[in-house]
Amino acid sequence: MSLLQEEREIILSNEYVDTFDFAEVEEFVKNASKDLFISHHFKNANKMLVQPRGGFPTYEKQFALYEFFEKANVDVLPLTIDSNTRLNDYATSEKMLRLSEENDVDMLNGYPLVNHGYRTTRKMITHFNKPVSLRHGTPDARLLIEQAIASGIFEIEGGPITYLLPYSKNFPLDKAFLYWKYVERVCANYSELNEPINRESFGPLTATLVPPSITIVIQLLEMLLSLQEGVKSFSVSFSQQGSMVQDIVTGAVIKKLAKHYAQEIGCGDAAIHLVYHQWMGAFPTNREYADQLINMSTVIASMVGADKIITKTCEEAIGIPTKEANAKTVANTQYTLRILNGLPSVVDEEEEEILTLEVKAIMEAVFNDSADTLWRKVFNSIKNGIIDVPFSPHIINHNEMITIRDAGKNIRIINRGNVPIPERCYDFEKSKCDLSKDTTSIVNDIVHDIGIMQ
Amino acid sequence: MSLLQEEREIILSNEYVDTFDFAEVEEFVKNASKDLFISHHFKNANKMLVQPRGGFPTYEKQFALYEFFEKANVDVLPLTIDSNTRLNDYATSEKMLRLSEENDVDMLNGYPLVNHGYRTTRKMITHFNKPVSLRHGTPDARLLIEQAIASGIFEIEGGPITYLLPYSKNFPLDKAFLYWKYVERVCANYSELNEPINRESFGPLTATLVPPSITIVIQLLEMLLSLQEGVKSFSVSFSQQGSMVQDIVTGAVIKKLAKHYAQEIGCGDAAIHLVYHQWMGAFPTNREYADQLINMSTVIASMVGADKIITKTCEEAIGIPTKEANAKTVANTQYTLRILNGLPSVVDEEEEEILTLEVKAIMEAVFNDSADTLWRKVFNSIKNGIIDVPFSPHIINHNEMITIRDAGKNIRIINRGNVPIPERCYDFEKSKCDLSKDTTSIVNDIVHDIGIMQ
Amino acid sequence: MKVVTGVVGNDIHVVANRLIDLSLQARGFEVFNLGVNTYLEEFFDAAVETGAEVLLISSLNGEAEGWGREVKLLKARYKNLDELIMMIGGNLTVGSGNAEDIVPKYKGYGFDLVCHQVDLNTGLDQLEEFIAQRKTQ
Amino acid sequence: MKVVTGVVGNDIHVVANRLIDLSLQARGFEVFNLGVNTYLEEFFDAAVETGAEVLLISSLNGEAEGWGREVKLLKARYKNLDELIMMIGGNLTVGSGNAEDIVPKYKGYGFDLVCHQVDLNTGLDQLEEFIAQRKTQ
Ligand code: B12
Ligand code: B12
Repeated sequence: MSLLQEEREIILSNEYVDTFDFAEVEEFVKNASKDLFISHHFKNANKMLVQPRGGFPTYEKQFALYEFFEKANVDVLPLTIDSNTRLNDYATSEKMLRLSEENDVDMLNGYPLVNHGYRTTRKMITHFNKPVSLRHGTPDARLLIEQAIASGIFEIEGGPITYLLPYSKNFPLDKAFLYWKYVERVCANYSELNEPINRESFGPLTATLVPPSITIVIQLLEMLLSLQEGVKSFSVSFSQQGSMVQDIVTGAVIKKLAKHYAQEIGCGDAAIHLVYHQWMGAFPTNREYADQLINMSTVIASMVGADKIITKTCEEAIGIPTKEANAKTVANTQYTLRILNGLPSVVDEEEEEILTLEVKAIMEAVFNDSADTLWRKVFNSIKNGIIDVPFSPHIINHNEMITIRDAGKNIRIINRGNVPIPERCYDFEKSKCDLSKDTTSIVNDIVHDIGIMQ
Repeated sequence: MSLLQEEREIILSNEYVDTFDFAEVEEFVKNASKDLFISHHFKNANKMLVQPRGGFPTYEKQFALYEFFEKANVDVLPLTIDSNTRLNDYATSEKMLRLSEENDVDMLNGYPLVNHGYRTTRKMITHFNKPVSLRHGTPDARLLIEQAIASGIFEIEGGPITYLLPYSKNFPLDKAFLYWKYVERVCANYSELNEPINRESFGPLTATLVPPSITIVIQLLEMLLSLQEGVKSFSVSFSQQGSMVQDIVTGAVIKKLAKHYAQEIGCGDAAIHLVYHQWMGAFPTNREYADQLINMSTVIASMVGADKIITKTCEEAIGIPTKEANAKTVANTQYTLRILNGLPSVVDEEEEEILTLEVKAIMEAVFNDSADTLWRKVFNSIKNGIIDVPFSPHIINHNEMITIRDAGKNIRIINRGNVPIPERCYDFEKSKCDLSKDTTSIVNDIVHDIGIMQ
Repeated sequence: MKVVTGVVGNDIHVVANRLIDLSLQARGFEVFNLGVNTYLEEFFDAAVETGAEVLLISSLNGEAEGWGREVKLLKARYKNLDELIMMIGGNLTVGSGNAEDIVPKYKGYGFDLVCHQVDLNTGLDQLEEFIAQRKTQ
Repeated sequence: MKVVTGVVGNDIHVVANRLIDLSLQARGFEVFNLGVNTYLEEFFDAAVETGAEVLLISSLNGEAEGWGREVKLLKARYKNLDELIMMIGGNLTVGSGNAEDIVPKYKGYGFDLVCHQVDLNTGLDQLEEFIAQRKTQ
């Protein structure tokens, strides 16, 4: 028995899992409908796929949500996991699930997949026969993704950097890298049986003034860590940044460099997709305005040429969205994609060149780290601030980089900290901003820049 | 006394006008607040001005509508005139106004300005102290615009071509040209007293598959007819066409050529503005979808770089909009303009060149007509099909041009009729379409192309 | 086969009218299109003058409601119109209404085919079927 | 002047916390920022260790409601914290609530300054005023 298989058996002999039948699951994946694989849809669809967010504790409520989404003509269904499961606290999620079922109140903020188990969940997934994307935020997702794939969920979101730096204060990063290595390998193995399992990185990060260079570097690194383990279908992503042209440039550079670096490590055969998140930062409380913002995000996603769009709802600033509001966004987004035609192709050569130089310089610095494996190089680069994510709550993050918006609302780096932004690029970034202001004015500008959509 | 003044006195000694005090009106215009002049706002605003549509029969309802618009942060107020007034049937509008006032039901589809009179209307206009735009559709608007300017309405929409070819079956075109000549001259004279009165042409025409070359030619001709009479501030306009890139190209060409032709006739000193109408064709009945379409129109207007946008409401396909729905669009449009940043500058050189060649060829053919005055040349050009407006109901219109949409939803000319589209351009237009289809398929395509936003 | 068509009343919405013209021609009809803003007498006069076998009226703002009642009376004044196939379509009521109420009402006015908010092609398919049936009778 | 700040409970929304840090520094304070996900004891420990004169707590998901009641009890266990200026701000209730109810409640918990959904700069202006008043007393 391989080492991986041994590890799998240990993980799956968990008291909350009733006998995981490896052979049966393998058979299921082998014969699963192609429609369940988003990788298959990416290959064959000639439109941007639309995916909302959403998870409820009980099977019934999740089923009802999916019915709403189906009526709204959804392309990809979400399965958002509750926060106890995310922290591997299956006992609490079990208890809360029972309470939710008995009292008809939602005691969990997502679907407790491990407690429901794959046999139950698979019924729902195969019933709708649409691709499902697993949204969690779990550093140790080993048990969770086994259950997910066994249920027919063939897209797994997350990664050791993107699910940690924005979501945690002190979970050990090295542990996260190892847990995710397991996830990649399991996905890679299952990918050989049918269409590939798709992995997706979480590009929005903290959704707060993250400059495109940092976003892209992290997307590329999570992609490389995944492809290295044999994954054959991967989505890089980012969220609306506040300037249409910066989004377009970011899309162009990430597509170009993803292909480039995949080829560099001999994985040019993997399929790479681009996912765009509707605005992930602070939302307006006015629902009408929120709807405008959402529609505008869709238009920009089309300009960017994304393969999939992940939607928000008009209730974002208010609380967990109702299924009605959630389905409404899906229908509206599909309509917008349908009527938006004659898109111009936009190229901003100077911005593309600057951004490409920045990303390549940071990537080079990561590769030049003296550690022996890529994940250790990345780990060290985060520790020493070569990678620095603005507004990350994690203690390992450097927090020295400072960014603000220029007149066109592009995010610009005015203090690079330890990130090796090349001199020429750094000068360019700073030249776009008014740096003569005093600190108080700059802080006021940052506050304003975070709230630009309000 | 000048001939014009004689004509004015005759027109204003109408039984429905109680003593028009020429001297008092002149004094009023001379001292009117700059804020009432849209020409002043065009000069000083650094944003796109937002203007809705709307007119109700009674003073009270119109006032209430304006209050709603004011709360929604409107830039330009509309005054839409009822259809009896448009046909100079002041007796009926008088009767219906009384009935509306007595029974609290709207018996008119707009504001009967002549019956209310300028003394009353001026109170409302000066109370809100915002620029007002007169929307009517009247072939003989002589009495109406005198009352409008006397009321403080310093923008007059329409023109002899754009208010006739889409709106009438058989009103004599030559009469319309002469009536509008009067309008231009009155506007020009008043323009000398304070800020200029702005004239605006109605670019949407029939809002149905009108190719940009025809729209632009008509805009330029109405502009020239107006500037010739001394008007110093003019807005050319067009409505969303269905392809983002075609809108952007249309905007670029119309701006460039308006300047060019204004200079050609020695009117380079006149201020020329660009107005964009949100989608004017068949609307979706679904209100949510209509809102998406409206938002997208605003984004495209920004890409086009319009100076003013004229809005629709989510109730367009249903009926005359409520003031709530109308004000909602204004607030949403202002929000969208505020949060839409980092616009790329888009240029499509090939499309621009083709469109410019087409417009110049048609303009040249008009100028080459043997008649002695421009209005007679234009009149003849419409009669003989050098200008041909698809889907015009007017009997004088040739109706030989056939247009369909290509894959990018650009409107293309597949039968030029008598319009002198240069060979090279005609080949280009046709090369974009699949002309191998049989007539039935092409008709089906046209039906589909008209309904693309549904 | 000859068809007279047009939009009834003060309605100037011409788009549907143009499409009907094109579609009828594509289906091989000989079309006499009176356009928008056409009064009922004008329709019947044209039918007589051209010897048309079909009269196809559109109304888009619901004005037809006002004209409908007069159809039978007026038609009776003309000779030789007994065989004329009478069809009406578009939006046949002011505001919103449903086909169940509207169709019988217009049939009562003397129309053979009534298409309230029916897609053009569906409507013309119905017309061709109706003609075929007449012929076999 | 030394300030200890941070986000209370299991809340990881850090944006406001960073802005507070920057703003306090810009106003000349010496800042000890404990970040997100910080428990009440940690706040008091830090105040003692640093000798801070101000403790400024944020809560963004309303969790503070849960911790509020324990403040007085816990603070009493520490010596030398009587002069500590206690301030709290952010979104101080789960779901929505209004300041009239919330402010007195938190004052009862022992906070000197309570800023429910108050803009950061306005809140810090209040803090500086409060400090100035203390000094003149
Ligand atoms: C384009 C348009 C215009 C253009 C018209 C250009 C022209 N000459 O045709 C312009 C801008 C000039 C215009 C002007 C006006 N319009 Co207009 N216009 C529209 C709009 C946006 C689309 C209409 C259209 O072309 N639809 C596309 C065609 C293909 O669809 P259709 O007409 O519905 O026809 C289909 C079916 O009905 C069917 N059909 C039709 N006939 C028949 C017959 C048979 C036998 C069959 C089987 C089927 C069939 O086939 C067609 C294809 O499926 C509508 C709103 C909307 N629907 O979104 C308003 C609308 C119709 N207009 C309206 C109004 C009020 C006006 C004005 C009075 C506005 C003003 N204040 O200036 C003027 C004057 C009009 C007049 N005197 O009649 C109102 C009518 C309100 C009402 N029902 O009471 C509407 C609903 C807009 C609104 N919400 O205010 N308009
Ligand atoms: C950005 C964001 C994120 C980012 C956070 C990155 C990070 N680490 O900070 C990411 C994407 C990672 C994220 C994750 C999650 N989030 Co979140 N997130 C948001 C979002 C969109 C904006 C928050 C923000 O940054 N606002 C900008 C800052 C500047 O404003 P502020 O925080 O309100 O602070 C202002 C004031 O409160 C004041 N202030 C604050 N403290 C103090 C103190 C004093 C003394 C004073 C005077 C003033 C003051 O000053 C600030 C400036 O004016 C909100 C929704 C929204 N508001 O639009 C949701 C939201 C807060 N998140 C939510 C949720 C549920 C989550 C998740 C659980 C989602 C999930 N299922 O994955 C996770 C995990 C969170 C956790 N464990 O806590 C919910 C909370 C629902 C609720 N209230 O019950 C919201 C409302 C979204 C929603 N509708 O679902 N999120």
